[in-house]
Amino acid sequence: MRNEALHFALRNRKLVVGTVVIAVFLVAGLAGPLMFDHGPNDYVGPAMAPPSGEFWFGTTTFGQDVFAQFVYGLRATFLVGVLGGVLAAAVGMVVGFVAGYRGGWVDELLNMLTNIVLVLPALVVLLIINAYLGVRSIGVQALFIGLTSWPWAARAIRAQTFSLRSRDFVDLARLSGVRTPKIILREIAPNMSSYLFLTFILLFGSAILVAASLDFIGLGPTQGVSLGLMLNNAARWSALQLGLWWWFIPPGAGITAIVGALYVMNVGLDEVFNPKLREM
Amino acid sequence: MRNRSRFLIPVLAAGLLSAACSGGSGSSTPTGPAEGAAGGGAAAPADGGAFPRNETLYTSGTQWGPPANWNPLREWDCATGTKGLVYETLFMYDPNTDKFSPWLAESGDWTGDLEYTLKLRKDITWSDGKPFTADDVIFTFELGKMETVPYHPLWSWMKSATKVDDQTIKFSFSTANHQEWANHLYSRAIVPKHLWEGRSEDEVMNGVNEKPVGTGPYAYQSHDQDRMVWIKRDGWWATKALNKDVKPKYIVDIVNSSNEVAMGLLLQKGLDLSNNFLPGIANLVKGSFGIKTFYDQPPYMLSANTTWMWFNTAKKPMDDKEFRKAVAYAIDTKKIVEGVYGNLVKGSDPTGLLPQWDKYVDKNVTSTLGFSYNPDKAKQLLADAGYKDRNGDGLVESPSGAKISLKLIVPAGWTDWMEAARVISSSAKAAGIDIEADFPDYNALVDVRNQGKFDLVLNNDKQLANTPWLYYDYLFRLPVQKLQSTTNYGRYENKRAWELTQQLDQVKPEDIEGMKKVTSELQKIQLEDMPVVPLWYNGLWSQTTNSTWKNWPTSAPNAPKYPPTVWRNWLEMGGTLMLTELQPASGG
Amino acid sequence: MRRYFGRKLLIYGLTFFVAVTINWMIPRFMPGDPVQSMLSRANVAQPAAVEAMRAHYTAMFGLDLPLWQQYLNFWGSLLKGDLGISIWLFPTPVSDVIVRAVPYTLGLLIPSILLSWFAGNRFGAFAARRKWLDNSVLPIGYVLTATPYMWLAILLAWALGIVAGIFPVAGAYGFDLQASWSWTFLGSLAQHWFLPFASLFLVAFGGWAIGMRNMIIYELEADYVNYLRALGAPTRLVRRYAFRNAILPQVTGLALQLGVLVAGALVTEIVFSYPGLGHLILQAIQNQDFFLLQGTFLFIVIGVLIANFIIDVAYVLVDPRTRTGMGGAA
Amino acid sequence: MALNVTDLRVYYRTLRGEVKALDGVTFSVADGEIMGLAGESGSGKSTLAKSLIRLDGRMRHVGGTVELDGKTMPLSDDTGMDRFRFREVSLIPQYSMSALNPTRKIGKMVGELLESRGERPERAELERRLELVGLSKDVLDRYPIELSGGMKQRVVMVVSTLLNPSLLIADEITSALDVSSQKAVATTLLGFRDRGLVTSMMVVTHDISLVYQIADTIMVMYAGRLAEKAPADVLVTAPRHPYTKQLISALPEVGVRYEDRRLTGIPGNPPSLLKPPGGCRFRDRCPLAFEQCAEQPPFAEVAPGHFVACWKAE
Repeated sequence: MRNEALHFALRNRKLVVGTVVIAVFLVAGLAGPLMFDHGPNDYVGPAMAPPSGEFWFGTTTFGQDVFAQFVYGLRATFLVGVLGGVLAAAVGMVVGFVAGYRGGWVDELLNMLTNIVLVLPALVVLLIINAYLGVRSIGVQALFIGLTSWPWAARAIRAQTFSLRSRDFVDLARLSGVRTPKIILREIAPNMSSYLFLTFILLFGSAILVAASLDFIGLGPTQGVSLGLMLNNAARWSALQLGLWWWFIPPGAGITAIVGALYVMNVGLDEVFNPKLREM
Repeated sequence: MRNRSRFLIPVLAAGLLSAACSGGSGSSTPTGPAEGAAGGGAAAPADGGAFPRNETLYTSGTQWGPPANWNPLREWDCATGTKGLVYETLFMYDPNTDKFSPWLAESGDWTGDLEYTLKLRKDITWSDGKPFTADDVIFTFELGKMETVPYHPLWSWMKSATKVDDQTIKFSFSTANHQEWANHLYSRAIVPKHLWEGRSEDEVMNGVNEKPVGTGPYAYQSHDQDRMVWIKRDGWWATKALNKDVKPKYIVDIVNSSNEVAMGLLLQKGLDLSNNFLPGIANLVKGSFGIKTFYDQPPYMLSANTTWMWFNTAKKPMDDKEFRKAVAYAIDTKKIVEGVYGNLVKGSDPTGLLPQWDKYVDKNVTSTLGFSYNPDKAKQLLADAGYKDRNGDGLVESPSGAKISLKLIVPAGWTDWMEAARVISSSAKAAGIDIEADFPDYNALVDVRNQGKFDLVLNNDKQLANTPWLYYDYLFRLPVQKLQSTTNYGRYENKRAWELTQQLDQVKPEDIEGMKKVTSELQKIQLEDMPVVPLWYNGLWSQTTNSTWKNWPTSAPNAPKYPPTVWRNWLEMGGTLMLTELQPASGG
Repeated sequence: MRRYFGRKLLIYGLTFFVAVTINWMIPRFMPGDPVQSMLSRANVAQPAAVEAMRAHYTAMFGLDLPLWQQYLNFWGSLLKGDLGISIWLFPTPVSDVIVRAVPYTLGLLIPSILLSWFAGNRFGAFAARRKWLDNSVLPIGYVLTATPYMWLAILLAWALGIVAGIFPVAGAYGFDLQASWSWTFLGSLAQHWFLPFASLFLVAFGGWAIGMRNMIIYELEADYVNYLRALGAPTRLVRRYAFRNAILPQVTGLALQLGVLVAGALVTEIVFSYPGLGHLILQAIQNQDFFLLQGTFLFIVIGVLIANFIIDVAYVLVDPRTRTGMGGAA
Repeated sequence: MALNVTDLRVYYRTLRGEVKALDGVTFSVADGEIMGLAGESGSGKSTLAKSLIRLDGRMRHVGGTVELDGKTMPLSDDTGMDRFRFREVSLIPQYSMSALNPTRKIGKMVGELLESRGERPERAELERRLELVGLSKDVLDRYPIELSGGMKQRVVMVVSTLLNPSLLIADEITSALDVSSQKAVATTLLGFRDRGLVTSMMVVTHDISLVYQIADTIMVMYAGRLAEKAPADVLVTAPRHPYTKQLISALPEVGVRYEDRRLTGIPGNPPSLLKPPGGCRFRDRCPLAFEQCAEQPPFAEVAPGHFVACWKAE
C-alpha cells in the first residue's frame, strides 16, 4: 500500500510540480543569503537600478539589492508559514481530537469556542492586536496567526475523529484500558495522518498569506525583511509611479508561487491518498 | 431606534449606486457643514458637478484625514486653508526675507517698553458682511484666557488688550517677550466676535465650526472624505487695499491617502501643487515629466524643520557630554541625505538652525566647536573619555566597564526615518558605539519619550518660524517636568542656557545684532554640551506642475520666492501670497 | 430549524461579546497613551496648557475611571451606537467616520463576493472532469487563489492604471467632480470602482472555481450519481444534481471565507486608496487613532456576523436537511 | 432466453497491470429466473453485476458478448448502454441508503429522472408501487434524510423497477440489514418477479443461505471465473465443484444465516488476478487437484441446468 502511494505520488504531476517549486524556493531561502556579504537592507548599489548581472532583481530607491531582500524575505516567509501553520495545526488538532473523541459537553464547549474564533474575521483581529504591539517580530506574528487560524482545521479534524471514534480498533483500545491521550495519539491520529498533513499544508499557505497582508498594511515585523514588507516598502516608496517594477513583482510572485505550489501539492496529495480522485 | 438605524441602514444599503450616493454626499452627514454653509454666494460648479480644470487649483500634502473641523484654533488639524484662506492673521511673515508685512493690521509698534499698539485696516468685512473691527481682535486674543486654548500661555505675560477705537488696540504686557509676540502677531487667526461670542470653552476648542466665516479670499464650498473644496469669495479686502488677487476660482485640497497616490496624481497632472514628501521625485524633476521643485538641483526643496536626535541626558552614558559628542561625530549624515532621501534634504548645520536663520549662526563658534561625520574623531573622543572596548566585540564599554547598548527609537511606519535610524545605527556601530534602531509604535514612543524612559529619539516637532527662539525654547526649556511633552525631551538641565533663551525672547526682532549676541552664547553651550544632535533639514516638500497654473515660486531669478505650500501655519508665512502670484497657464 | 437558528444566534451573540471585550481590553493593556500622543501632535508649547488639555481629554475619553466602570460605560455607549470620538478626525464621532466609509466597502465587497461566488461556482462546475479545461484553466485558478490580494491589486494598478493609463488608481471618483446624479459622476465612480473590484473578484473567483471543481469531482463519485448513471440518467441531470449538492459546502465556505474576503477588501482598498473601511483602518493605524480602529473592528465584526446570519438563512433555503430538523452540517 | 453472456472478459486497469476480474464467463439467465450469484469478495461477482449495467472508470470490456432479449448490449459504449439501462436492465445497488439525491424530494427526483429518460411520470402508478413495498405516498414529498434506512432501500427498489426491466440486478442489497429486514427484502424481490414487474433477476450476494430462499438457480464464482451453476436446491444439497462443496459444508445448517468470515475460512487464498495461473484457479486450494487441473476446465453442463467447471465433476 505504501509503495502504491509513493508510486502515485511520483506520478502525480500536481504533487511533483508543487514539491519542486517549494523545494526551489526553500533552497533559495536557505542558501541564497549565503551569497551575500551584506545584509538585505544595506545600501550596496546605485539607487533604482533595473535588473542587471550584478543585481539580479535590480535595486530599490535606496540602492538595496532586491534579490538579497528577496532571498532573505523567503526565509521570513517560510518561517512565519511553518511556525504559524504548525501552531494552528497543533491547536486545531488538540481541539479537534478532544472535541471529537470526548463528545458531550466537552465537545459542546470546544465547538462553541471554535465557532466563535471561526466567525471572528482573523485578519481584523490580528490587525487590532498587532496595531497595539510595540515591537513586532516574526515569532509574535506567527503566534497570533496560529492562534486565530485554527478553527476550520479543528472542525475538520473533529469530524474525522468523530467517524473514527466508533471503529473497532478504537473500541478495542478503549476496552483494554488505554488512556484517552494515548488512544488519540496511537490509534486515531495515525489513521488520519494524511488528512492531518493536508490540513497543515493549507494552514501553512494561509499563514503566509495572512502574514503578507499584515506586513503590507504596515504591521509586519519591525526588524528584518519579508516578502510582505518588501511589497509594503515598494508601495510606500512609490515604486509603481516610478516604474520600479522589479521591486514589487518578485515579492508578490514569490508569495503567489509558494502558496500556489502548496495548494497544488495539497490537491495532488489528496489525489494520491484518495483513490477515487485519481485520474485514469 | 435612531441609533440602531444608523447602524443598519448603511449595512443594508448595498450596491454601488447607494454607495456613491451616501458616500459621495459627505456634507449630508450630521457633522459636516450644513447645506447652507456654502456661503460667499458659492454656486455649484457647472457641468454635472465638475470643477472646470482651468479655474481650479489642486493641492495636496496637508490633510492626512478627511476634513473634520474648520476651527482655526485647532491649528494642527483644521481643514487645509481654514487659517489663511478663510481666517487671516494680523501680519504676514516671509521667512525667506525675514520680513513682517501688515495684513489685517495696517501697522503695529511698541509704543512703550510694555505696550504695543496695533492699527487695523479699514474696510475689511467678514464674509457675512459684518465689518471687521478691533473688537474681533481683542475677542480673539481674549479667547486665550481659556485654559485649553493653545495660546493660553500668552496671558502669563500679557496683561490686557484694550480698544482705543474701532481700528486701534493697545496691548500691555508684564514681560515684553518680543520674539514670541512677533510670532503671535502672524500666527493667530482672528475670528469674528459676533459669531463666536457665547461659545463655551468646549465649543471654542472642540467645535467643528461648520460655517467658517472669515476675512480671507475663499469660502467653504464643499468637502468629502477625500477632499476640501474652497471657492473664491467676492469682495476680499486685499484686492482693493493691496491690489492682490487670487486667480483660482476653486481650490481643491486632496486628502492624502499616501504619498505614492500624490505622485501618481502629479504625474497625471491631476495635481498642481503637491506638498507631499515624494521619494524619488528628483528623478522625475530631472526627467521630462513637467514636475518642478523650488530648486532644480539638490536639495530641491526649501528647508522647513530640523530633525534632531535627542539624548536622554538623565541616563548613563548619555549624561556624559564627551560621549554625546562622540556620537555626534559618529553619525554619517551624508549617507542619510543621499541614501535615504536621494538628496531631497540637506545635512544640518552643527547648530541645527535652518538655512533661513543662517545669519544667527556664529561662524566663529561653529568653526571651532562644530562637528561633522568623522569616525576617527569619534573613536578618539571615546578613548579620551575612557570608553574602551574591553571585551573585544568591537563596541565600547563605559569607563566603569558597564556594557553600553542603546536604542534609537523612531515611530514604526515612518519609513524614511526608519531607514535613517538604520543608517545611524550602522555608522555608530562602525565607530564602536552600540546603537540599535528600534521601531515602537507612535503611542508607545510618545509615552517613553515624554516620560524620559528612552535612550535616543529622533524628533522634528519645531518648524521654521520668525524666530530661532522657538528652537532654543525647544532645546533648553526648564524646569523639567514629570512629562516633557513638547520640549526638552532630553531633560537637559542648564540654567544658563534657559536664562539666555528667555533673554533672547525679549530682544526686539529688528535687533539682529542683539539676537546674535545671545544666540552665539547659546550655540557655544549647545555645541560644547551637545544635548542633542541636529541631523538634517527636512524639506518644505513641494512639487508643482505648470499645466494649468504657472508662476510658481522657484529659485529662478524672476520667480516669486514665497514658500510654495498650503501646509497649515504656512499660508501666513507666504502661502497666501503665493496664490496671488499664480497665473493661468493658458490665456492668462 | 428554531434550534438551528437558536444555536447560531447564541454563537453570534457570544462572538460579539468576545469581540467587544477584546476591543475594550487590548488598547488598555498596551503601551501608549492616546491622549498624550494627540497632544504631542497638537504642538502646544506651554507644559501647563498641555496638562490642562490632557486632563480635559482624559476626562472626556473616560480614561480616569476605574477599569470595571470603563468597561460598563463602554458597553453602555456601544449600545447607544456611540463608538467614541475619533482622535485622527477630532471631533468627529467614530460612528460617523465609519458610516461614511461603509458604503464604499460594501459597494466593493457585495458585488465582488456575489459575482465571484456565482461565476466561480459555475465555472468550476463546468471545468470539472473536462480534460482540457481542467488542465489549462485550473492552474490559472490556483495561481489566482494563491495571489495575495494586494499584489494583484498592485499589478492591476500598475499595468492598467499607471502604464496603460486606462483606469484611475486612487480615490472613489474624480477629484474634479462633485457628488451628483450626473452621468459624468456615475461614470467616474464606476471607473474608480472597477480595478479594486476586479482584483477582489479575480482572486476570489479563482478560489471558488477551484473549490467547486474539487467539490464536483467528489460529488460525481457519490453514490447517488452512480445510481443515476446506472439508471441511464443523462449527464445533464447528473451534473445538475451534483452541482446542487456541491453548492452546499460552497455556501458554508462562503461563510468561512467571509473573513478572508473582508481582509482582501481591506488591503485592496489600501492599494487603491479607496475610501472604505480598509483605508480607514490604515489611517487609524498610522494615526494611532484607537477609537477609530476599535470602532472599525467592531463594525466589521458586526457586518461579518450579519452576513453569516444571512448565509445561514440562505443555507436553510438550499439545504433541506437543516429545514427538516435533523441539524445541518454547518 | 432473457440473458446470454458469452465468454465475457472485463479487466480492471491498475498501475501494476490489468486485473482479470472477469475472465471468460459464459452463462445464461432464463425469463423469469431468479439467479443467485455467490462468491467471496474478489471473485468477480460484483464486477459481473456492474459490467451488465455500467462499467466504472477503471473497468475495461476486453471481450465476449452480452445479449439481453436477443439484443447485444454495447458494454463499453457508455451512451449506447443508456438505451438498455433502466428499461431493460436495472440495478438495486448495494449503497441504497445513499443512492438518493439528498437535496431533492423523492417524488421530484423520480419525476426528473423519468422525464430525463423520456418517460412520462405517472403519479398513480408510482404510488401503487410504493404501496406494494409498504410505503405511503407521503414519502414522495419527503427528502431522503427523512426516511429510515429500510424505507430508503424500498424506495430504491421501487424506483429501479419502475420501467419493468427485463433484468434486475440486486447487488448485495441485504448486507447492511438485520435478519428480519433481509427476509422482507427477499420477499419483496420475489413479489416483483411474481407480479411481472421484472422478468429475470440476478441477486448478487455472499450469503448463500439468504439467496437460497428466493433464487431459482445459484451461480458460484471463484477468482474471476464461474465455478458452478445449478438450480438452488441442487447446488445446496448436491454441489459438484469442490469449491462449492467447501462453501456449502461451511454452512452450519441450510437456511441458517452464517457468518461472512466462514467463506474465507477455507484454507489458502484465492490467486492474484493480476497474473492468474493457468488452468483451474482453485487448484492451489483444492483437495482434489491433479495434473489435468493445469488445464482450464470447461464450464460444462453435467446435468440439465447444472454447470460445473471441474475435471472431477463428472
